[in-house]
Amino acid sequence: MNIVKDKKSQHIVDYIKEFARKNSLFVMAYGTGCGAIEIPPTMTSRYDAERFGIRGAATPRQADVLLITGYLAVKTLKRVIRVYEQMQDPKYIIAFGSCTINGGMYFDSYNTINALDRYVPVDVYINGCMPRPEAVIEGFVALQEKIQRGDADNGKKYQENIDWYRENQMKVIKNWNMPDYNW
Amino acid sequence: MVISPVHYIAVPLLAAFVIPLFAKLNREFVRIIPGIVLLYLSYVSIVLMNQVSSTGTISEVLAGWAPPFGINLVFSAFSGFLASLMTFMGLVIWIYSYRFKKIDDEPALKFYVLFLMLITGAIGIVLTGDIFNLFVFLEIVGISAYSLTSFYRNRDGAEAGFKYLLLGAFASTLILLGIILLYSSIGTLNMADIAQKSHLIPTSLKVSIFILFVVGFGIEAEMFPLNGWAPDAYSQAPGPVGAAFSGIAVKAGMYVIIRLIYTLFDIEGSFQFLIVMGLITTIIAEVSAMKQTNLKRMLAYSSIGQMGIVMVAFGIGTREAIIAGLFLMLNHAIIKGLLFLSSSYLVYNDDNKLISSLSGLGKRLPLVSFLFALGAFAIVGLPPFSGFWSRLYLLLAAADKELIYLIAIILIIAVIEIVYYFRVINKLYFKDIKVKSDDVQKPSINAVISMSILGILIIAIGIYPDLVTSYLGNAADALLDKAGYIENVLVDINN
Amino acid sequence: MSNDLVLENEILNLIKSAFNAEGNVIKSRRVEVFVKKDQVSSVLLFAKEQRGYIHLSHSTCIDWIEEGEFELIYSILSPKDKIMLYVKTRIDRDNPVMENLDGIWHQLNTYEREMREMYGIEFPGLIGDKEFCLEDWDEIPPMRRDFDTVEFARKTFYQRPGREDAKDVRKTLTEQSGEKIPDFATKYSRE
Amino acid sequence: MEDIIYKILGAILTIITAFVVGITYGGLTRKVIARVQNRVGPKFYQNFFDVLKLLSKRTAINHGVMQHFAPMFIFTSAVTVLMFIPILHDGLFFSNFSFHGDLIFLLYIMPFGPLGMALGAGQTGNPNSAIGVTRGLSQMVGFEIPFVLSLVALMVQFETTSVTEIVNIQVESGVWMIFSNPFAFLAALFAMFGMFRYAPFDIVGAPAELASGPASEFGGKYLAIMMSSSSIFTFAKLVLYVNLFFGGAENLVELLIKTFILYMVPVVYGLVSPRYRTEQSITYFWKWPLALGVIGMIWAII
Amino acid sequence: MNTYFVVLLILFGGAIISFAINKVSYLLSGIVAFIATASATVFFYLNVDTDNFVQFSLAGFDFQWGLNSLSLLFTYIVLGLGTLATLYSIQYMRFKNNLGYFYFNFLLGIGSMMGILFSQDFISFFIFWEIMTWSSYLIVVYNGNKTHKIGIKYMIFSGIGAYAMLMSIVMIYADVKSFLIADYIDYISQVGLSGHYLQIILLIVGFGVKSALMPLHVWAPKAYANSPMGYTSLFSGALSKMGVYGLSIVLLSLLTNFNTGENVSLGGLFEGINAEFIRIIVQWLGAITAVMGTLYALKQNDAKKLLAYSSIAQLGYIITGLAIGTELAVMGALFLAVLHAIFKGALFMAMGAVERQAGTTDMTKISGLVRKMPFTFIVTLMSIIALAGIPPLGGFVGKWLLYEGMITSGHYFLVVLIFFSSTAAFLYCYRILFGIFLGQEEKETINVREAPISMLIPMLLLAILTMVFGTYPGLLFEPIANAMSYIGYNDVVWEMSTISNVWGDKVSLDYVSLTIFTVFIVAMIFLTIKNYKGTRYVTTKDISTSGEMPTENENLTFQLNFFQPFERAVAPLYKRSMDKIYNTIGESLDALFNFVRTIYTGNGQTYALYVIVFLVIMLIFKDSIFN
Repeated sequence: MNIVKDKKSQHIVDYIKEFARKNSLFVMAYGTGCGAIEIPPTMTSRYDAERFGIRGAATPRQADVLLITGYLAVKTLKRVIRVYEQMQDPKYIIAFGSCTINGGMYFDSYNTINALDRYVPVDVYINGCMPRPEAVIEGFVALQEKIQRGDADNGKKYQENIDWYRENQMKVIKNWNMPDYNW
Repeated sequence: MVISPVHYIAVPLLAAFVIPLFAKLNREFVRIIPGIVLLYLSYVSIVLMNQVSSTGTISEVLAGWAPPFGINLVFSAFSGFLASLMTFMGLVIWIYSYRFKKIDDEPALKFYVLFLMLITGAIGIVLTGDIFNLFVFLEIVGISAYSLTSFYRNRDGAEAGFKYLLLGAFASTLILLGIILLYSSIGTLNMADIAQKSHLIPTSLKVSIFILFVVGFGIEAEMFPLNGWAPDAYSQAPGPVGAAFSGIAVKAGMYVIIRLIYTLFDIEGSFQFLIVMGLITTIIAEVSAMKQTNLKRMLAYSSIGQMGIVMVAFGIGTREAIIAGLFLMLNHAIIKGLLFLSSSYLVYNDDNKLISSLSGLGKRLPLVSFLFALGAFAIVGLPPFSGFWSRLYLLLAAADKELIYLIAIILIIAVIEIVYYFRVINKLYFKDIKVKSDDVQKPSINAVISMSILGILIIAIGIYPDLVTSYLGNAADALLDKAGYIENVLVDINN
Repeated sequence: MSNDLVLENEILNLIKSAFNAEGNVIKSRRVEVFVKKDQVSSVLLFAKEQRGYIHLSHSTCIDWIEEGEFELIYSILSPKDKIMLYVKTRIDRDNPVMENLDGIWHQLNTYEREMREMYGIEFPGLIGDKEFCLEDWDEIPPMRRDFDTVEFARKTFYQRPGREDAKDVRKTLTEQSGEKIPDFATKYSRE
Repeated sequence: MEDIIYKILGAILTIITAFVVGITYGGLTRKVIARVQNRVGPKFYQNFFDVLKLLSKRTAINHGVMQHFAPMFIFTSAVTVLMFIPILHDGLFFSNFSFHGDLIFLLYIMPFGPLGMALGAGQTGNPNSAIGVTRGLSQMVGFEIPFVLSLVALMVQFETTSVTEIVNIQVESGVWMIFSNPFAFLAALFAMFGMFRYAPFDIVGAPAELASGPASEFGGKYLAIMMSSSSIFTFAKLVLYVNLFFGGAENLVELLIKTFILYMVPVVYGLVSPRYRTEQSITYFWKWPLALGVIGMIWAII
Repeated sequence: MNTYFVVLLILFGGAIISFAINKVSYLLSGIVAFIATASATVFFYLNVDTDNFVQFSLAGFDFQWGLNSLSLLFTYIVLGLGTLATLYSIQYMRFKNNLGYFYFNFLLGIGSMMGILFSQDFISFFIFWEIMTWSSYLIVVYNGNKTHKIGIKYMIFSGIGAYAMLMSIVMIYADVKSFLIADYIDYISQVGLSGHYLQIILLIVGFGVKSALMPLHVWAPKAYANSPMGYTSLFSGALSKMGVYGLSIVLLSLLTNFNTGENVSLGGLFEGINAEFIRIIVQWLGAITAVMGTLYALKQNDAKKLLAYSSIAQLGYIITGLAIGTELAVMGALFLAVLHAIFKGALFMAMGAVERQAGTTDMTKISGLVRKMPFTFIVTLMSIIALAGIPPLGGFVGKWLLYEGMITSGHYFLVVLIFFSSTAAFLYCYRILFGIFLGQEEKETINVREAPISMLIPMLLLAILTMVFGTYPGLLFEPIANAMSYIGYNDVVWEMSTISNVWGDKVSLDYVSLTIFTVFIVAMIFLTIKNYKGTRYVTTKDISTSGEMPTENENLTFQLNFFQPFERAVAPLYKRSMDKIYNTIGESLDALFNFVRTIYTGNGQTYALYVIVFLVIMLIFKDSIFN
């Protein structure tokens, strides 16, 4: 967060684009685990995330941010990957709670992945079990700053490093019957 | 040899009795002689019809006694037309029945004798000018018809024949009674003479005599409550016989009723009576036809219905209506003839003659089915087939007299006809085939020829009705010309 | 047995006498009966139809690996008597087949599917997808005690550096205190 | 020649105005909703960011050619409606082609966009889209009845079907339609609730029920164009209403005031309403609005 | 030789030749049919002459054949659509049986329609009418088996209609002593309508059956849906227009122009009927037909049946327009009549292509054909837009004229009814596009290919025509204005691409088309350039389904109960259907008939008793019978 890019080096069009992106985050909340319960207070009148241009999106096609709220079982990971791949570039992931970082209390479970960023690129981790709405909003603000800096481009990164991600994903998901997307 | 109307009666009657003799020489003569006779009669018809259209009614005295005492034959444009029609139908039916499998060999002799007698009787009825003679001819028709009905000698045939006989006997009795009453009141049996003198009879007696005659001949003419014999007879008789009944015998009965009303008696209300009876007949018959499962019975009821419409036409009584009535009779003869002839191949091997057994026969018997369908199209009155014109004439005649209800009823009946005829057509063509190809009887070549003649005639008249309308006009004039008839018979011969 | 347990004893004795089963009153409003595998349906039906135990509270399975048996528990509740009745039965661990009872309570279907997936118990005629919670599972059923969860997790899932101490809690405990791992099997066994 | 240039310039100016106003209204609506819910809410220009962001999306998902065409259909429809409505009474720039079309034409060009959209939605193959479309079409049949009744009343009353003429007559006589025939106006107002699809008539998008309905599979630039088109469309409809019932507008300020007040009616009504089921929403229009429409028409005929 | 005879000779001769040639080659039969219609068309339009009347006499009646400007308008429909439909049928019918039979009846149908249009007298009109009826019946039952009930129904209703017409014709003859239509019009204009209402009502019934007017429409949906599609396009497009042709003569020549306005009563059952009343009845029947046709159309799952009901609805508009009878409404109705022939012809052809390629048109079974059959889709899309009446395609012009005609003449509630129907039409319009072409691509239709070129050409031609007439309706206004001069509207003003009403309001279609196409193209260019790089083309299985992956076997298509909420909303309107009423009538008639036939007991004694009873009754009542 300390690294501030020289804004003058950015092209003005890019600057406007990123400013718009930053101020308009459509969130696809992937409500797994316990974290989903933290979203309603974040969005409603007490914390009102809409102040920051954050609003819910109904489908991955319209979404910018994939909000993963908690642990992921192998089964749900598969869906997350699919949803993520259905989103349109540029796209961001905010991972939510300890479980997404290192497995949290489910570190030795037979069916829960431990580190989300091995499977999909995560832009912002929000620590905590569970993080409060304030933390969530802080996470969003962090993401906005990252966007404004121009280094929130994990969609592209995912695309470039798809082999590595695929390898990891397929290690967990044994029966790989995901449809192929022509990238 | 001078051709005269006598040939109509003499030749077939003679032939009928000669056939058994020739049969001893060669069995084939049994089949050939009627053909020769009918061909000859057709020739006679053509000659006489030409003669009639040029010179007018031909009246012929038999046995030298002049009318009103002797027996005479009247070949007017009207009676001549019917006689020619009967001859023609006879010829067609002969062609058809030649080597018809079901009446072949042993019974063939019987069949042709009876058939010739039927024709003789029917033509006699039409041509004769003497009412007792007419009764005699009616008996000839009756006897041959009873026998032909029970031709197959099975149980149902015998029953049908018996019904026919029973009602026929009623008819004979009533007619004879009528003749006796008539003779006792005015002392003449010659029809022209009766026509001349009928005003001398007291009205009440005249009406009673008329009623006796109407009921008697109404049985032959399939008038409503008197036609119980018809469905059975049509369905049990051999195929050609059905055609002969509807084309020949029934026409004779109808002829007499027309004669009675138009020429013989001058009774008020008889025309209306004919209309009402015709309507009742036709409505009940068509409704019954709709509910039949037996093809032949359906055709029989349809035949009754057609005769009802003919009655209606003659009941209207204008020239146009008579033309329509005659046209209807002509159409009924050829179309119903075609339907009967073709249907007997359609239900050849089915003793119950069920409509449901026709499923898909259109594939197995394409030509016969096609001709049947043609007949059905024509009889429900679809243009461009002949049935349309006759119905149109009738409707125009009715409209002329502002009988709107009549038009409506006739057209409603036409819709009913559509329902039951098209049901059969659907069965024939648009259902899955049920019948095996071995089970059907392919028509013989002569049957095809005879049916095709009728079929071509239907189309030809349909496309160009002027083929027949001039004859019909003459016939209608002749029928309406009562004075001319009397004059022809009584005055011309006397001179 | 105090007088407070009249209803408990009544149902216990009824089942005992009717089905020739063992059982005891655990405490107030808790009764357990041990029945044979083929008697389970009769006992459940009896309790449901005759004694008003109309509510299926829960059903689960315990892996008695030492005895080579699975114990299936059907917890049913009578709202009238306010007694929870545990109907317990044991089936062979090597041939884990149990009668499908979801005809009695439809909600048993869910529990049976879970047991099928987690313990590998077969319920002939059970309707429902083979996959219940897991997808593409090709190991031994994960809830069986011979399945080494920690090992599996370590093998399969990437462990983020910094959690190297992640170990089996029991092993950690033993290492620190020197105690023996408590033998729960023996402790809570019926015998 | 000058005419054509003026026309083209005017058309472009109209579109830009409509776009800006429509988008701003969208933002203001969000703000109002937020304030009613005791929130701070987004900035009133938030929707500009949304459109800009959606436009700057790098990828676009395409299920087939109809999906590609759908936003164009809706854009075309919106712009065409706009072109054939006189935005300002007697305006040099803002009357566009309004002399070349009339109310019936507008009635028929209006479904052009939604139907094109529906085709695109159908192409995507998403069942939610199809369900949303069927709901939308059904609802359209519902609210068109009172709407048409009220329009017919209008046409009868003024003996013209041209919007320009209607405005002129109102301006000349000084009596707005809303006063001369309040019943017809009320019927049209009810129809407007359905037209703008705020609660309780938000059965098409139906958040949390149908994903986002027909737009489920649309994202990025497609969604951007759809959003801006529907903003233009909203503005066009509002202007139409103002023209028909409020005597048009002499200048932009008057127009904005009138349209905004009108626009807030369905928005505020929606704030206090839950969502109808489809058939309820259809039959809703066939009760009081229909009756009002009939009364309005009889009023007009008399 | 005369033009009319030659045209009919070519068509009927072609019918017989193609029937005979079927034995040689199945393709040849169709080619002969096409050549016959095409050559008849070419010959006809080379020699067309509206003032040429042929008179001849047959069976004692005077016949007159000729061409008036109204029938000339309808010849465009018949011959144009006929030629295209035969061309289409060559490939469409290729793998079917009994092609000789099919083409025989096909050409007979075209020929008889031309005959109807040539007929200037009622009797040849009726003859050709009946030929048309039974030839179309024979095609309705062409598919065999299940169609026979449909065929019977069709034939019964056609029979009722035709015989009502015949009844009227003979009554006219009794009055006028001439079958000439012109004579009758003269006669009516001289003596007025009083006493002739029954004739006119019967004529309306007769034509109403063919044009599927409300209580007489029940034959239409199934008959349309079950004929081979090549013919249905003609059936719905041209054959039903014969009813419209007749109605336009009756309603406009007879009822409108000579409407005396006085309240002349027919007396008796028809007390209080006058011309205005009949027209109002027909207007409302037309409007109700439109509404009910639409409501039933959107319930259908079979595209063909849907289109059949839609045809009924469209004919409802046309009839309403004719019955209203103001210049604009009539113009709109005739415009719609031509347009309906074009777009419904194209639609039925497109459905035929789908049926041929995919095996069925049941929308619950197929979907997502747009990638497989793009041209068919384009045709369907354009025709549907025309059908829905959305600018800039042709249907809009017709609807606009119709509405303006109605509003300016004060039929306000009719406008609302018609508008309701036309808005509800969007529902089924979308249904048919979605049901067949859009939505999920299904496994069953994976091997479907585009239809052969000879089927596409007629469809595309028709689709292009809708577009041309949408921008330049003046091309069609010219013959329509001529036609309207025949039915009493002189000096109809029209412009090439502007439509205007009597209040002076107008729509400039060139501006409309210009705006729409400009904006569309600009938007398309913008979006295409913007999206050129980043677009990902995905299959229809790749949709956002909450992350779940639909497998090959999963059916995500939404097809059944498509408009269920709407159906629920309008449920009271579905409660009573004419079908049910007719069934009740049929059943009670059946019972009655069963009762009547028991008169024939089959017992000899009973029959003898009948004779005696009859004799006795006659003798007793002889005085009252023969007074």
